[in-house]
Amino acid sequence: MAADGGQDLIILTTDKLSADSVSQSVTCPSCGAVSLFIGTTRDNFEGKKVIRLEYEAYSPMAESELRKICSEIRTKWPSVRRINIQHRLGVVPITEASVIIGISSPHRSDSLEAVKYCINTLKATVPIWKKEIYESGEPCWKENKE
Amino acid sequence: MAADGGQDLIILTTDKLSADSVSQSVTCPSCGAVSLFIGTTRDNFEGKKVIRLEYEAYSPMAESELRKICSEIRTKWPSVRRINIQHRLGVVPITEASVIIGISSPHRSDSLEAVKYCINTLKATVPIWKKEIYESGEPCWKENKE
Amino acid sequence: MNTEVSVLYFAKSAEFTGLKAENITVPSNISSLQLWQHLETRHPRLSVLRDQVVLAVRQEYVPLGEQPLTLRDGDEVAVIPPLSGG
Amino acid sequence: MNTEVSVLYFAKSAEFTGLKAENITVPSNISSLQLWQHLETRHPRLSVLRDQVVLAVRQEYVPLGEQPLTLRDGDEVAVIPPLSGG
Repeated sequence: MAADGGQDLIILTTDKLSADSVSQSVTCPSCGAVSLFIGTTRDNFEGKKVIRLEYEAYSPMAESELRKICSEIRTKWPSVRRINIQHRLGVVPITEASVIIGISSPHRSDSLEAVKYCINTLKATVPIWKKEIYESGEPCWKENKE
Repeated sequence: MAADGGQDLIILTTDKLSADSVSQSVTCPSCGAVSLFIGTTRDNFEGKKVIRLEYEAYSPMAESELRKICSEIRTKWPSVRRINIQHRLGVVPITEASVIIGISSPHRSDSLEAVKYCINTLKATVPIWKKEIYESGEPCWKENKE
Repeated sequence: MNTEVSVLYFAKSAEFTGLKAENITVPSNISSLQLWQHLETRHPRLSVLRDQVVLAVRQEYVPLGEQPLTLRDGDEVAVIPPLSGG
Repeated sequence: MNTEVSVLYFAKSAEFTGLKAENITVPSNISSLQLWQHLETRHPRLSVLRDQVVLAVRQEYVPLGEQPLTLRDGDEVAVIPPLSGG
């Protein structure tokens, strides 16, 4: 697992996220497949206009929960090569990415399934919170439902 | 379907593909999720060192089959917003992308499932062929198995 | 025996307490539910979160319930409202 | 009645025929298997593809078999070896 650990890249940052940078960091010569999931900020919620999101994290625990997810992925899909999970914190403007997950594997089905597992588990277990700021009305802390 | 058609972008090109350009072209303010699949060139096949790939397409029919896939996706996942399918033709060096598929949707499960369906169907139905060039030995036209 | 732990508040719980963090003194052998009740006594507005919240002790999740915690000086306890990352 | 169609060769089939495209004259009412046999007669090396190949007529796939095609002058027929896109 120590060797694999070096292939797991976890970044929590207030900087803008880049799909190219995630895809490049997980691409490797022995991999035929890179799957990416990008969560972006939506402009509406139940008819209210969202003007921006603000994310807050319990950062050391969020990193530790993300490492657990990486380790679960490597158990479930041993062929997975590189994992890069980036989550933006602080203010995220509309249409910008709040999260990007990139996973590479020699064959496509592993990275596709692993990315789906990763975003579902991230939403369920990683201590990060999102507040929606509306054009009018009180801001609202969201809750992941699924 | 005419209105949806405008949201389907299909590109066959000999230029280098970019994950950022695909992700940007499918991001929209009403979408919370963008899923990307990137097929890259692997450096080995059954122990032989691959030095590059060459892709050839029956281009007008490939575009028409890709449009059929887009239309099937919109039937199966009506919430899908934008679809961008880019396939590179000609020489593709190792680790560069041969195909990038980007799909956006308000919620994540639709775009994740649609991307998986898209790459699986593309490999089964779109008239494109790949020749692997090895460091030593005869080049080989590949066949998609799955 | 009492011990001093550091409590972190996130999201709604930080708004309800007006605090990001504080040190409190509690019995070192205590259930997670009793610990939560200590916090509610200090910050009555937290009570609306009771059915939704979990704690994290030393960065591991602990649901509110009867199982005993063994707290040591300087332990980090966090109040974890429903998650909304991603 | 005969008709002139344009035949396109891709991948392995282009290597076997040494051609990307050619015009050939065939009966306008013909099965896809008979059309393939015409192509095999012109280019005997194609025969190794017989169990793997399909045709595309006017850019729609047609498996090799008995169903009749109705070919018109200038129709595009393509030889489609096993696909390997993606």
